[in-house]
Amino acid sequence: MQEGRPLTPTEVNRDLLRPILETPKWFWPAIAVCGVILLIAAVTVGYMINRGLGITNLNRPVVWGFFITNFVFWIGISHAGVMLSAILRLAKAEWRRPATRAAEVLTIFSLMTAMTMPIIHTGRPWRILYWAFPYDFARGIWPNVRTPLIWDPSAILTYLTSSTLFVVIALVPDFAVLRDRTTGISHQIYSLLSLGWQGNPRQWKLQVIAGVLLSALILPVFVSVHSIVSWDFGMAVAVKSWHSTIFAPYFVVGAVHSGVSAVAFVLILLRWAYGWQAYIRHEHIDALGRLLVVVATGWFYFFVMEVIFGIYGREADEIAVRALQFTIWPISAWTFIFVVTTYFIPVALWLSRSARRNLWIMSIACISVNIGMWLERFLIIVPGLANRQVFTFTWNMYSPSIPEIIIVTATFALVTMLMLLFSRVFPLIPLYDIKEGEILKTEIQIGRRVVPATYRED
Amino acid sequence: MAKRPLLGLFNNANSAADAGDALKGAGISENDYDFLTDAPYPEGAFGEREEKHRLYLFPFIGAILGLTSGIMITSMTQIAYPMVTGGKPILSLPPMAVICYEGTMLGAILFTCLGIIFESRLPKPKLGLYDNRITEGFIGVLVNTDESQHGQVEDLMNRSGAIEVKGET
Amino acid sequence: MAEHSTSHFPADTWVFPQSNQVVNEVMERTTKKSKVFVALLLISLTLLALGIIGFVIRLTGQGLSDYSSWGYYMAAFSFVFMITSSAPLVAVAFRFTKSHWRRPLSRVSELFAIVGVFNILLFIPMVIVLPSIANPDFVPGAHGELAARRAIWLGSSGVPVGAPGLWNILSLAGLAITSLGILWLSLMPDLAQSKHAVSGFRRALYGALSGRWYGTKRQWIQQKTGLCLLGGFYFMLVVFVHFVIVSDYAMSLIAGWKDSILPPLYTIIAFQNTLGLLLIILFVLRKWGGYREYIGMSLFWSASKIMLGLSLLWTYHLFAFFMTFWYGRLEVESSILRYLMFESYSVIFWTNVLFSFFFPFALMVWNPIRKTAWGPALAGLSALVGGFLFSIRIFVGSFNAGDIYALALSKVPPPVFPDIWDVFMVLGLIGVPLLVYLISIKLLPVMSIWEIKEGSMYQKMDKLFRGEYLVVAKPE
Amino acid sequence: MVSSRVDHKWGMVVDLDRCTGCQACVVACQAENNLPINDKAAFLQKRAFEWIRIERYWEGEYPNVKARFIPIMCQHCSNAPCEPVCPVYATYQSDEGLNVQIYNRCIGARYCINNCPYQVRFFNFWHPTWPASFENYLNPDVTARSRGITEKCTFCVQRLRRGELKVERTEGGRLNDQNMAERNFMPACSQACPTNALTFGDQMDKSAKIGPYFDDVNAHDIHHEHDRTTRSYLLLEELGTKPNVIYLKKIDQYPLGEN
Repeated sequence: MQEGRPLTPTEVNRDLLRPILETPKWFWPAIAVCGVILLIAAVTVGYMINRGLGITNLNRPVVWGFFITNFVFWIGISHAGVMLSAILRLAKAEWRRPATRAAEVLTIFSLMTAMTMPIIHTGRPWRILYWAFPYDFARGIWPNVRTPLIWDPSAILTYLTSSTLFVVIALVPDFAVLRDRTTGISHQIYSLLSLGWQGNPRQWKLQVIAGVLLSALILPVFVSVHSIVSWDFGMAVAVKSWHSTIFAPYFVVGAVHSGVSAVAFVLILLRWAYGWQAYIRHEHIDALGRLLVVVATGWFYFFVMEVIFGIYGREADEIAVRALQFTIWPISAWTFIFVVTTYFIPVALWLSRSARRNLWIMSIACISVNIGMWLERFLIIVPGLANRQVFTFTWNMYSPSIPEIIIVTATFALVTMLMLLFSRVFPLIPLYDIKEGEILKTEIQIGRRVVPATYRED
Repeated sequence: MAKRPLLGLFNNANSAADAGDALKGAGISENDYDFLTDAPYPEGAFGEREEKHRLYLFPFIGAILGLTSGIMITSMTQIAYPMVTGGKPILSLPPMAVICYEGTMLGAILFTCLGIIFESRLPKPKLGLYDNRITEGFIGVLVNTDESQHGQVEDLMNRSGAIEVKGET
Repeated sequence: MAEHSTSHFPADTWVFPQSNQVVNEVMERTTKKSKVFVALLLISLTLLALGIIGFVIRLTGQGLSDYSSWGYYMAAFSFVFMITSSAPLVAVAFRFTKSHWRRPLSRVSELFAIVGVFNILLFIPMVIVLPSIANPDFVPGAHGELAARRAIWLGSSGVPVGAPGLWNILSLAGLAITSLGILWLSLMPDLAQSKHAVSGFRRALYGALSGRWYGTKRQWIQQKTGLCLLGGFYFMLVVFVHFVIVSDYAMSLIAGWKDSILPPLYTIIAFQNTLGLLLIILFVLRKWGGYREYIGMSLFWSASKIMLGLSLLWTYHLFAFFMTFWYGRLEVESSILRYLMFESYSVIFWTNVLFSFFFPFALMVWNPIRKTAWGPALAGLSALVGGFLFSIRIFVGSFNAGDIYALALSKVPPPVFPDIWDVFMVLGLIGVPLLVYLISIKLLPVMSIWEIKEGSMYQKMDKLFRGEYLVVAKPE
Repeated sequence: MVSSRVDHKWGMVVDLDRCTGCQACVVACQAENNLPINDKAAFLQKRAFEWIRIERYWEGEYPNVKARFIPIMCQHCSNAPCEPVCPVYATYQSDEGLNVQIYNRCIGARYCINNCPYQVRFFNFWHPTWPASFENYLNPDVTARSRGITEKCTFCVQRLRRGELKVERTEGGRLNDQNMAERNFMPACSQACPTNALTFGDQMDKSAKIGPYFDDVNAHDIHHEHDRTTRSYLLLEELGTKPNVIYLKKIDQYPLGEN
């Protein structure tokens, strides 16, 4: 008894290409809404660049605030893509099929969004050219490779390039499908993109190998990216609560946690928006939920380690930071919300099968995880800075200003808009992957029970 | 005599595979016919020959190139303007290691992608004989033989259940 | 083209034993006397004897009051403990993921539960040896002295009751009990159906253990849920105990060492070593134990990928630790780096990295080698050596790091080399689990009969068009 | 950097026994280095500029209390945590032992501010402004920093440079305690200090007053602190930042509780 009815290739083409071949009527309004938000944000950024960072509420000692928090958050989301497509590909999990591309595309766009954050956060954004790129030949001064702020661009650009290529390579066969379904100018564009794909055994074999090989190659990059982001904090000796050896794996697991939840939510949205009930089925969301229980628990382990060894040292200044995080109002309230929304609420829900198969509950759980993870980054960055160590004259708290809130909100609109535009021109679910799944599907009869099975090439 | 292509369309994989066997029986070399599908059928599903490739070389070459460029850019930028920061050595290896690592991976991945394109013989400037129905689940058997054999090939395919056989128009 | 699929896979990649043969075959192999086995038994006994000699002499010599002379004992114990404690997890983990290739492996790993019981005995000396957390000769206002050394035991007023010794023993006992529970649950069906195939005390034993197992649907469901729950609980317990042991017996014995990544690092190398050991055992069983048609090549193939992953993961955690300390350059950090990595224990450290990362990686990165049986086993061996060196570096280092109640490591202590009695004790500590394990695989079936049968129910080779492929079913 | 020059390694000794917390150094620093006026708004925004600040601590319980003062300026660490984290080399260790900030390189990523344990780096959130009447009081030797960059104490490097040009180039001597004192080549804070609590000098100059203290600190590191013959100590010494500013402990004739 396979879940979901068998699908003919014609159906697959018709359903999955629908958003491309005919535009849904809610599409342009949605784009317009995002556009307006982005416009407001753009104006705010312009004003900020013109007047200076004074219009934020950053102060001394809290010189890193909402922007950096948001940067870490989006980098975190970007870890969904590889986590799903690569690991599940390597694990040959059948249920990956509809999820992979959406995840990878989310990776790309959230990475792009994340990169804007540190740029507008700098005091002189127009000067960042010689930050990330070795260009300043005139004075012979190149970027300082000793700083995490240079490791960041190198890792993020590597990750962005590789995941983009990952998606593009996997898109070629789907371009061929579009080439055969379109006419006129778009036909020419798609046939150009499809590179004259025929679909002979050799091409398919390499396509399949490419999936596995690239996954294996991107995995180490994906781990390195968030580790390096965590080292932006871990390398700082002056901020006691940041200088912790566990930060790298702690951040990576957290990123996977928030990222996979985000993907699950995006899948639910797609299913609802494009009517892909036959493709994104309950079993997929269910499997994601089960995976998330493991990821969340791993994350919780690292979180506990980080806190325990924070107080392990029994150093007054570090204890002070922990006290601020856990006992002093209002930060303590935020910490409570963060722990509950990141771990206890979602995991409690994910433990029950019926909850995992209820899309509403799943959406709530996934959103709650991401609220929590956003707070986590904020609660790592700001209290560490606010509660300056020994010099009591420089203690101070921080709360965001209106411009900061506007800009942070706009990043969500940006990602949404990019995803929508992508879905308008490229299929968000890999057609050939679904078709392959249909070909390999089979069943094993055991007594009266028919168990779903699949053919495996290995 | 010039070889010209002939495309047979089948609506199920078995008959396509039959056609393949028939062609092999008729003594047409395996390099002269090909199965066009809309999805990766498991290898050998049509009893076709196993495709050889050297894709695994590419990542290694790329990795080596990436590593060298990483080492060069990190060491040279530090030597070019030796400024002491935080009492760290001018050539601080651990930070260099991070960037060299990224360089290595980037090189490996770039070359892999090139390798995939190259090994799957893409891009093809001209698509050649093709049929849109292939991306709708039909299976095309593309034969490339002397025109003299076309008649024979055509009825071989028809006998193994081709719903249409067409040549270049 | 049936030979197609076999063309690029060796014939014994997947093996599906005959369900009706399994019981007899396994029992026949379990009861049969083999020279290899006797030889191993003798070796383990000699090792045990040496160990006892070494232990007695150390006990009468330095005694238990001076903890620093027990460094090598602790190192060897930690090595044995980290492997045997995480061994049952392998079975648990792959039952969770419903991987079919795990089936021959699960019992081999679960049997380590019996070894786990003896860990408690071996651990008792360490509990006595460990210096108290509170500084015995503490004078208020003394320069750079702490009232109590840093430890995870933070009571509201001083140190909680019984910490750490009592709690460590309790957690080890918890581990042993839980893993025995897992073993028993998974043994029940096998013993019930194989008690008629054996005679003598084995039959009595099987009868007693299998209890009232008839294999009703209800019993199967209960057994599966039980395994699931115990497994989950055991997993959390293992991670916690690793954290306790490594922070009590390593981190808090080096003044000023605050390193939150050490527990994960320890747990990961433990998993890597366990998998390595299991692969070696499976290799032996396959080659000399007569289980060739039970242990397919696909097992080694899949396991070696995980081996590769774990090796990379360990190196990554190690680098994260090193990077933070190197960049931070606090006084204490740089001295700890110099002590454990680059000066005192530099040779051991580099060898450790060589064996824990480079060799396994260099082997496992090649797909052709992953598809062999010897490759993964070799990688496993190298991982074991690496893990042993890791234990020596961390625990011997911590047991000889000078004043443990100081604020920070003021100077880098010299390395400590083992004397002959240390060597004896180490050998003995390796002999004990070996002996216990050998006995237990003679007593109990080393293959999980019911899982093997289940496996051949859900997998088969089948034709699709012209090719023949593996068909895998994943029941909910 | 100027070549063919006498080698220097600047340093300062702060005698807490002499400091009265009068804040003269703070004012002098503000005037010398073109710091924007710390008006009410600046303090309310928590964005005041104090290249040198006097930290005041209360010891004991009211009414039986004593005020303690510590002047804190950039410690010009030899292993400065702020330096390696700058992506554009905008701050580095000069060969005179100064921790220098290159204003026109700085992009304002503010990592250095986070990573300074002494909190002596300041970010220009706004473009600095002065009342019209102040325009002519600005020091022509010191650039006014634009918005969006980080700034900090320079040990009044402009005065040191002038001193080098005068004494070492034109008169061919060596810049030392004496001619610094006579011709005001020392930092403004130590010049302004009425009790001479801030002594500035050259560690490479054997005759310098600060010499013995630095020798003492160099001879006995943090683990042998109690072997030190002088009252010297370093701020947050356990961080291993190797500051070039030495503090001298206060000698309390009448400790609390005894009277």
